[in-house]
Amino acid sequence: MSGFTPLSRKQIAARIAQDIPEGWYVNLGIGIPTLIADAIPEGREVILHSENGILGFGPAPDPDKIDPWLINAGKQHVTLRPGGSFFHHADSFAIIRGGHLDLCVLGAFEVSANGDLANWATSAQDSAPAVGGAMDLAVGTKRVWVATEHTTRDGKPKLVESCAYPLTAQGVVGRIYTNLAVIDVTEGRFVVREMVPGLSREDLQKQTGARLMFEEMEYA
Amino acid sequence: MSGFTPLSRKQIAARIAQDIPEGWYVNLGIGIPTLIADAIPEGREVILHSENGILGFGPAPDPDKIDPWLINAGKQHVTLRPGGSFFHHADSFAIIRGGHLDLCVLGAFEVSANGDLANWATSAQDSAPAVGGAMDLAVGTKRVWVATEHTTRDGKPKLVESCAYPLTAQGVVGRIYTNLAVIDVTEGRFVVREMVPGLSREDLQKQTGARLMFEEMEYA
Amino acid sequence: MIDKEVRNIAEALGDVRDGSTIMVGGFGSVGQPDALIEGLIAQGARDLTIIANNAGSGMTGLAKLMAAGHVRKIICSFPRSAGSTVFEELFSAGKLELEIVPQGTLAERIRAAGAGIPAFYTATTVGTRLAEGKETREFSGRTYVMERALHADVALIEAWRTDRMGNCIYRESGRNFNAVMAMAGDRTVVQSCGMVTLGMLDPETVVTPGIFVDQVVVVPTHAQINETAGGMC
Amino acid sequence: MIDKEVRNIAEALGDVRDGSTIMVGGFGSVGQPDALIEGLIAQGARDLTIIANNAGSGMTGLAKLMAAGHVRKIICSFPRSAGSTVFEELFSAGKLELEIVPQGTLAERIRAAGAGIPAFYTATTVGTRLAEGKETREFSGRTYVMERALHADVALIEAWRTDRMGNCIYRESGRNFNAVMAMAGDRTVVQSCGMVTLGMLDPETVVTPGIFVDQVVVVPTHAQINETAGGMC
Repeated sequence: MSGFTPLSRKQIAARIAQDIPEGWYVNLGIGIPTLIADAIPEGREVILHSENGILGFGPAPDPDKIDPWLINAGKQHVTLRPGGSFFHHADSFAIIRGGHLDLCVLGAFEVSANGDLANWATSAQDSAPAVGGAMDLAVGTKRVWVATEHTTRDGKPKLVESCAYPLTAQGVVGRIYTNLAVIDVTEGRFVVREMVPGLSREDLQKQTGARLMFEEMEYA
Repeated sequence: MSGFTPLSRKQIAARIAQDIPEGWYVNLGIGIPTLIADAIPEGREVILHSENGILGFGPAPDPDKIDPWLINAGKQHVTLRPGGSFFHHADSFAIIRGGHLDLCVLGAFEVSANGDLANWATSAQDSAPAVGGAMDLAVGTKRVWVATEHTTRDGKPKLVESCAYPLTAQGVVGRIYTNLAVIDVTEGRFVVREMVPGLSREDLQKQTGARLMFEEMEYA
Repeated sequence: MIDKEVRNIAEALGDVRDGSTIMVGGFGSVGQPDALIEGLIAQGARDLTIIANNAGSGMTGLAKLMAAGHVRKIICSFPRSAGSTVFEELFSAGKLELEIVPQGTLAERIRAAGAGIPAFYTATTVGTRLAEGKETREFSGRTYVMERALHADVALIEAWRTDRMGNCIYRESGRNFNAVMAMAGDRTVVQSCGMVTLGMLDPETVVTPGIFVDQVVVVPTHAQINETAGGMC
Repeated sequence: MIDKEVRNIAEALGDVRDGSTIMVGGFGSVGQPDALIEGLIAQGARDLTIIANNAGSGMTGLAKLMAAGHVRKIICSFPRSAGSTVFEELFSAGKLELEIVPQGTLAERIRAAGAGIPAFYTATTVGTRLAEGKETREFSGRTYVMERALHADVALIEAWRTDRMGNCIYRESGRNFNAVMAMAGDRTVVQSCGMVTLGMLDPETVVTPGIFVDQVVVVPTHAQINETAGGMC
């Protein structure tokens, strides 16, 4: 393994931002997905949804312009863009669960080759994990993309044959953006679309817990 | 049958208005119930609900001040009182079906001694009757009162042992105000609370299709 | 730049297919998207299922659509009313299917579709002929009827003001079924009384966020509106 | 004259009974009715079931209520978060029951209670351990879980402005669970940042009509609010 540079978290976010077209309504989870907001190209109108009742929120305010009533689901102070709106929690999740969001981008502990997502409970023994809106987003949104490091800190694969962590939802993930590759989940298989320059297919496979398909790569 | 004067429709409405305390949220059906709005004593705040998304509507506007967007469920032009509000149909029926209205007053073809209400379909053969919000109101409101003539135009009883017309709801009517009497529906019986002066118990019974109880009359 | 405004109704409704399910907002004449209904007649799709509160009256709007033979079935709470002669003739001639739904159940079934709920239980209709053939179930000792979500291929909506992102506000009792149906259409087309600059709608007062709206056609109303009640359209 | 304002919190919460189910609005600290929670602690009712989005953090609010031993069970979507030490200690000591509910299911179960719906179906949790023991059912080939309505004896709500009839508006993301819980309490008590004269709230913008509200206590906020964002409370 040499000759390649994994993407930083910010670079993963920027890579994802490239693929979000103008006009999409998008919910961004905590972690890398949050960074996507600032990476959307200037002038491209993408409308961000927050579980706590906002459509069209914008970046953090200047410190002297913080409005305590205006936070996103990550409890960060945000602003509202022109064309934004507020609504209550049942309406907010009607938007999510009714299939109205074009996309949510979520973090993951594990994703399986059939698109199962595990991103809420850190172990089967954990009896008080915080689910928040993760299951609603995973099940309700038109497209679920995952943004994650390719492996855990101790090098274990996060892309696996079958999830060991408790599931968030079954068969929902459509695409995975890691620090090493862009991988589609198609018909129960991981199909590699893109890799960081200099990384070999063998190296990527070694860091992945399920068989990778390379036939349909867009960039060699 | 002599020596008494049946109440007019307006008088029935006025009699009912007397019994609606300040602060109640009330939905008034079409017919006699509609007349109640104008009979509520000046200064007593009763808040009227309309199925099409209004709380706090007021009387008809002057003809030169009609606002075409402001109608009640009876399609009449109305006004809005201070403290009123607008909402959509699902929220409007959440108010009805969630048990938030203190009272609805409805017309009836028939009411049975166990409180069944028939007020929507004019016959079992009618295959296209208009139900509107009648079933929702009858089932969802805290109290259902009926305002009606005591008999049909051809003198048939409307208060009966068991409804022949298709039901609107089962066991929901709490009180009936007719042109002859005020009658509670209590434990499967019609209990007369009040009669127009000069009407005998026998005469009232003759015009009623189920046994009347008189033991608990408030006024002889 | 997001811009959901289309120049004319033909553009908005051009691809409505035969056999579609169409929701039509409004209650009585208030909030009814008349111009879109006219556009649907002109567009010519047939075999339609219409979901609306009533079945039309007079010879315009829904009545005209039905008279022109475009409607196979109507799902509504208030089929027969003053002036519903077109409906009555077609229905009694067996040329129109009818599903009568209590108004609250109708609104809730539409909302359910918009909110991702395939079915729910309600006490409305229990023990009546409208519950015949429907599944019932007890919860906490009370009987309820199961009702299914009502989706539409296209929802036709009237709004008072919109912006280019499709955010809508309504006017007084014009909100009615419009704000609920906007959630339940695979495609939602808005007949707007007026377009405003983005940012002019107070974000606290937007009733239908643009996420529910696909296309907006501006059709200024000609109704007389009292100026003290909010100005002319 | 209708006047739902009460002079102090003790009057509003005086009759909360042991064993009650209490909803507490807010998301994070935004829209959380802090003064009412303090009032509930002072009032002393025990054996409470709390329905809220989270299980408190730090040593104030819900955490303080739990630390004082007043809570038997908590129903929430986000129990463990930064600073939720009180919850964690009580829970791991077996002194607190927990029901984890996905945030959307939580909001919808609360709305269902307010709308007279005893149960509904949702795709959320299907195939996960949160669906264990729950009834599932297929509609149109997809599996859904049945969820029951969540009622409360008392709902504690924060609003931005209210009038004497109990009409409420919220501020920005402060609307969150407040507007939904207001519908689901047998009694709804509002902590209002400010009372306005009847008629001052635009009827088009009222979010919680007064019909859902029983009592209002005015508690001006001391939060710093940027004047350009709407003025001081």
